Amino acid sequence: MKFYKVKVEEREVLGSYTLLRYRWPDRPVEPGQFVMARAAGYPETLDPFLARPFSFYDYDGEMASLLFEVRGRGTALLDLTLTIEVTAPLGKGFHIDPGLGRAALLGGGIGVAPLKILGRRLDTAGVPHDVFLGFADARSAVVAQEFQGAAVATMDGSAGNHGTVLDAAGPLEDYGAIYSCGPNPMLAAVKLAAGENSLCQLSVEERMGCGNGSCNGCVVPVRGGGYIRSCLEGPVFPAEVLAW
Amino acid sequence: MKFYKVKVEEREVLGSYTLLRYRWPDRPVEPGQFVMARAAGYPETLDPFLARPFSFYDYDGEMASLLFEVRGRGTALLDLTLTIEVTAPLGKGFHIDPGLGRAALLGGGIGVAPLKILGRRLDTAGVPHDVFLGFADARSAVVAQEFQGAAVATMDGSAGNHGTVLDAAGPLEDYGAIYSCGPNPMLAAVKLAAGENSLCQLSVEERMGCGNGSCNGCVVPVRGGGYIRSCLEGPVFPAEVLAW
Amino acid sequence: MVVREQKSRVDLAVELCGLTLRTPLIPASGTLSKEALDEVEGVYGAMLPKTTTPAARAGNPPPRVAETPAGMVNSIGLQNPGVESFLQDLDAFDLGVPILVSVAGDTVAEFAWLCEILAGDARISAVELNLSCPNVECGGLAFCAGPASVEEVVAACRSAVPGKPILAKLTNEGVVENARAAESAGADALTVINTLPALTVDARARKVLVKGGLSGPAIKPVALRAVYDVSGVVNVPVIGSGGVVSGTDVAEFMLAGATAVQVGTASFIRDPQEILDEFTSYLKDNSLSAAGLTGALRGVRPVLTGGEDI
Amino acid sequence: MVVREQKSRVDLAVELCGLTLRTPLIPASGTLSKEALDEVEGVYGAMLPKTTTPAARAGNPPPRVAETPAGMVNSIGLQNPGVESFLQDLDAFDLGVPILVSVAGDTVAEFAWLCEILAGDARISAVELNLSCPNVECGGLAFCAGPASVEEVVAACRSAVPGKPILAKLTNEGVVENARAAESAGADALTVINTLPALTVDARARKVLVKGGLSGPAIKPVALRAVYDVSGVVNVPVIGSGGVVSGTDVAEFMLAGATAVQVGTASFIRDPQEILDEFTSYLKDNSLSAAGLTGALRGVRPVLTGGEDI
Ligand SMILES: Cc1cc2nc3c(=O)[nH]c(=O)nc-3n(C[C@H](O)[C@H](O)[C@H](O)COP(=O)(O)OP(=O)(O)OC[C@H]3O[C@@H](n4cnc5c(N)ncnc54)[C@H](O)[C@@H]3O)c2cc1C
Ligand SMILES: Cc1cc2nc3c(=O)[nH]c(=O)nc-3n(C[C@H](O)[C@H](O)[C@H](O)COP(=O)(O)OP(=O)(O)OC[C@H]3O[C@@H](n4cnc5c(N)ncnc54)[C@H](O)[C@@H]3O)c2cc1C
Ligand SMILES: Cc1cc2nc3c(=O)[nH]c(=O)nc-3n(C[C@H](O)[C@H](O)[C@H](O)COP(=O)(O)O)c2cc1C
Ligand SMILES: Cc1cc2nc3c(=O)[nH]c(=O)nc-3n(C[C@H](O)[C@H](O)[C@H](O)COP(=O)(O)O)c2cc1C
Ligand code: FES
Ligand code: FES
Repeated sequence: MKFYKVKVEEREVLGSYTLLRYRWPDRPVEPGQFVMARAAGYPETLDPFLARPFSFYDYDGEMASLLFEVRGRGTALLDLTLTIEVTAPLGKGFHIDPGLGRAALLGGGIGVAPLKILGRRLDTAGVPHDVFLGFADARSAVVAQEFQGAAVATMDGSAGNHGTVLDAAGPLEDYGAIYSCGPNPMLAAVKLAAGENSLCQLSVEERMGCGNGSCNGCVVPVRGGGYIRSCLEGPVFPAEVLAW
Repeated sequence: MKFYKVKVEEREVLGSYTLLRYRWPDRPVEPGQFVMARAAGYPETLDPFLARPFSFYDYDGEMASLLFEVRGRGTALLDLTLTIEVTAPLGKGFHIDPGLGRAALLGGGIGVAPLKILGRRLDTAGVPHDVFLGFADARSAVVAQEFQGAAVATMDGSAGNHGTVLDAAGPLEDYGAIYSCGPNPMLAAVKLAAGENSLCQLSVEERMGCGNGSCNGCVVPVRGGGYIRSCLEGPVFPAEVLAW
Repeated sequence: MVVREQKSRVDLAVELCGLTLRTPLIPASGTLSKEALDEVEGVYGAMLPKTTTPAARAGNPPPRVAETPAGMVNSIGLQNPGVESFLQDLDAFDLGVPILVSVAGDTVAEFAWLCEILAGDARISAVELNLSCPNVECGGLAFCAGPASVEEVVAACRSAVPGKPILAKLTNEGVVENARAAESAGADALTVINTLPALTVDARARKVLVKGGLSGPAIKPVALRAVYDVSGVVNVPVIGSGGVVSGTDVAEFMLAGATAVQVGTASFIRDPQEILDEFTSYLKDNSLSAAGLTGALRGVRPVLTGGEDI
Repeated sequence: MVVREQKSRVDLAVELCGLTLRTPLIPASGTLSKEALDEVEGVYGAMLPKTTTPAARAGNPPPRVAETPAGMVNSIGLQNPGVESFLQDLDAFDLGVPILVSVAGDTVAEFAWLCEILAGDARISAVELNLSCPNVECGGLAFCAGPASVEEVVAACRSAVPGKPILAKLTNEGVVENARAAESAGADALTVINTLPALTVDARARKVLVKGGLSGPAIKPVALRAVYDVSGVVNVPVIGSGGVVSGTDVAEFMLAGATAVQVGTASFIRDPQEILDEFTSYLKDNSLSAAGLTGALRGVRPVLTGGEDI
């Protein structure tokens, strides 16, 4: 896998999350696509060993941005460094079809990340949409300020509605398209709530080895049996494909 | 092994070597003693894995300094960082005995490091001494400027005499004490040149695992057979102890 | 560009079982998909896709990968579409270098059957037998665990595919005995080693994370030792695998006795072209050719009084 | 101070073969010298000095240690002053916790002889048999390599030192079979594992650097797997060894089935007190006691469909 060393041009703390911007010229990015990223790679260090997957939060043709939450060692280091290593955009993103009518975007926790660039692209395509965001608490909900007009819920009730993102959203059947990203159990709940009538697309979260389809590490179970790679055939899948 | 995180207060480039100073209060340092040091340790990183041994270059009761040459990964990282991890002073240093008369100090390459603090302590003890330094070339010989009055030789003749440190020194038989640090083959040559009449002390260089006597990794062969640990019983040995 | 041109004067080619490899690098089976091939043009001296089995295999449920200090543990479970579908897709791996095909069966008969199928396929230059299947059970016992079963499988495959070289890929456990057995049964080369059986634990959740095979730089010293020991007792070429992450690592494996070297996990964390470039620089700096390296350290520093501490 | 006091409310004690260890940590044999003992007061639940042999051993010529990714390779060659001189110095290891003594012989008779000598020494709470001697040759064959020789040695030692628990320390190769053999021959506990056979190469000088045993975090996943597999098939306690470098690692080993955990190489790169502190915090954060951890992940995530990829 080819990594590019890029400078962190900007870093912004948004509650529990960090927003980080770097220059990424001339390569188109689909909403829902991701990069493998890390603070520094070989030969500087082998620790941490693997790069980590992050969705594009935004991209304006020049500056790309990632929104991330510090969980373990890889993200902790990412939070400190001035240069990072990233791959070219990877995976299949969200499919935008203006013919489907109004869209609902549902994000859970750090899963809100790809909804920013998705919302922008929907705007460009003239697709009306509502945004629903669920968080653990007020601190992680700070990022909601970046999503104008979004309905917010928190599990502890410290900001927005008390409850899950689905509580904030209400019934979903009337939306022509549903886009969601968040922890896998939340995605399963969204799939259920979406019913059969809309195009429901889910961006899944699995551990990755390579990010380019080589290791078969990042699979999700599919309807009809077996597994497919979320880094190459996903991370965004039509809900009906997934055996959840 | 206990490591102390210290700030690098000063860094100075001396030809091919780097001089680095950190605060080290209240613990006596013998000339010839060393520390295990590294750029950062666990939990920041496991790469490089082991700390590296470095002689004390100087210590004034408050600031300790190390002089080092970048060779591999560990020293390359040491050359970049703002904080380092060091142990307390380790090993047995040079024995100073004013009764022995005039002393010769012979340093080869980065092996000049412990001769600075040694020279200072000899001055304090009122022991007259001559300093002879050998280097590969003029660039590594830059550090000689820190040793006033030292005779210098370089292998390529680009600074000082052309030849080895022994060429610069001439006959050693008349010195009451001989102190030397450098590559092991040089130490063997010094031992030979020193003859039997003086107290000849050599600071040896062996790969180390622990630095505190625990691993038995750093041994040197001793006269009469077997091996002893250079980190605990050394790194300075009376020449006659070594089976070289 | 100028740099690359200078580098190309270094002789990177090696001979392996009558095949000429443009470079001694081979992708380790299971670590390079057809979708990622455009990233590696010019790097490898041969192609080696993921192990194929008689029928399609779904593989293990996720999580399948976990990071470890200087390595990773995987438990893919040999997910693959089966040999038929594999052969339909094989042209994708034609990058103008020899194609080696890795096979695994649950029984000796399956191994031999796979070899028969491949025997007539002119696109395939050699077959690698994945004899390291600790996850394949056979009559209640681990298959291919000892020299007897290694010998049996290799012999059966040897007659099933008489026209092509056979590479036997061995695990670390019992590697020297198994290498001898594979050689005597007719293996033309040995790939040494596969991943080490390993476990990762999620202490916070208090459960097993991934039980699988350890790969990456963490295992390099173990793989180097296996290559060194094996190449000292067999006469067939040895292909090194395990932990290569730099051009210096490639050199170390060849010095230890390898004729060619596989790059696996490293290709997830860096561009394999850089590994080749580093190796080329190493040869250049030391005025060496790739083929001249193999086994060059044998006998140097003969102070090996018996090995590891205990 | 306040923090340390709160931590002490966590129950760190474990039972091992009738001995009460104040903490589950034990220094791995060969990694803590008597000169370094003042650094570790209060950390360990038992003491375990370097392996002793019947006569003094000079050990291997340097270089004896080399760094590897997340680990190190050593080839000390069991340098030690011999059992007589060892026993004269043993009081240095009296830190108020049980003293375990590691022994190794070149023959079954030597092992038994060492055990007889130790049998009457009241300072010694248990004996660890270093059965992992890949450097010790015995009639041309590696000694202690298979279950038969493990059984023989353990049985001989069992009768030579009837009054003290015997711990059998095993290598990774064949660990499950050897564990069964050691248990059936009367071992009271098993230490799993020793270093992995490994090699380091100096590519610049084109020579072998150190041929020896790999230790450190690199081998942790391998050691965890061995502890998990062994503790699943034996009834005696298992002591984990291999790659522990943090309190979380200690927890992982205990979750995988270890009753106590040895700290070796890690003590070269950090203060073992920190490991104990982290482990204490882990227990506190999860409202657990040390003894309650052992084997707690067995059966959790039962999706282990057969293990590693190949
Ligand atoms: C397609 C995709 C897009 C993602 N986008 C974002 C994003 O935009 N922002 C964000 O903060 N996070 C995102 N994640 C999750 C992110 O990858 C993990 O939080 C991160 O890998 C954790 O690394 P760590 O070093 O902090 O944790 P550690 O626990 O140190 O990681 C150890 C290993 O486990 C893997 N891992 C651990 N937790 C996860 C997880 N939840 N998902 C996947 N791998 C994991 C790591 O990648 C690494 O290989 C995304 C994940 C996927 C699959
Ligand atoms: C007692 C003592 C005092 C020393 N004092 C100094 C000093 O004041 N200044 C200085 O520049 N150097 C000194 N050295 C040598 C210094 O320790 C090595 O240059 C350094 O360890 C190389 O590390 P690296 O990361 O650059 O090389 P790498 O090759 O990356 O090191 C890999 C491993 O090998 C060991 N190693 C490699 N070369 C040597 C060597 N020549 N000696 C010992 N270990 C080695 C390293 O410690 C490490 O464990 C001293 C050595 C000893 C034993
Ligand atoms: C994700 C993954 C999948 C693998 N799949 C296979 C496989 O299908 N067949 C095989 O023979 N080896 C397989 N291996 C083992 C590699 O081919 C290689 O032997 C091993 O990873 C050690 O080399 P490395 O450290 O360079 O990765 C796999 C390894 C990894 C990491
Ligand atoms: C320098 C060194 C010396 C060792 N000496 C011995 C020994 O004498 N006896 C023994 O049983 N194990 C010995 N070992 C193995 C350790 O006890 C331990 O089992 C192994 O290093 C794995 O644990 P670790 O990764 O925590 O170091 C030694 C290990 C090292 C690194
Ligand atoms: S992460 Fe390797 S195949 Fe998807
Ligand atoms: S470095 Fe470990 S004993 Fe000297």
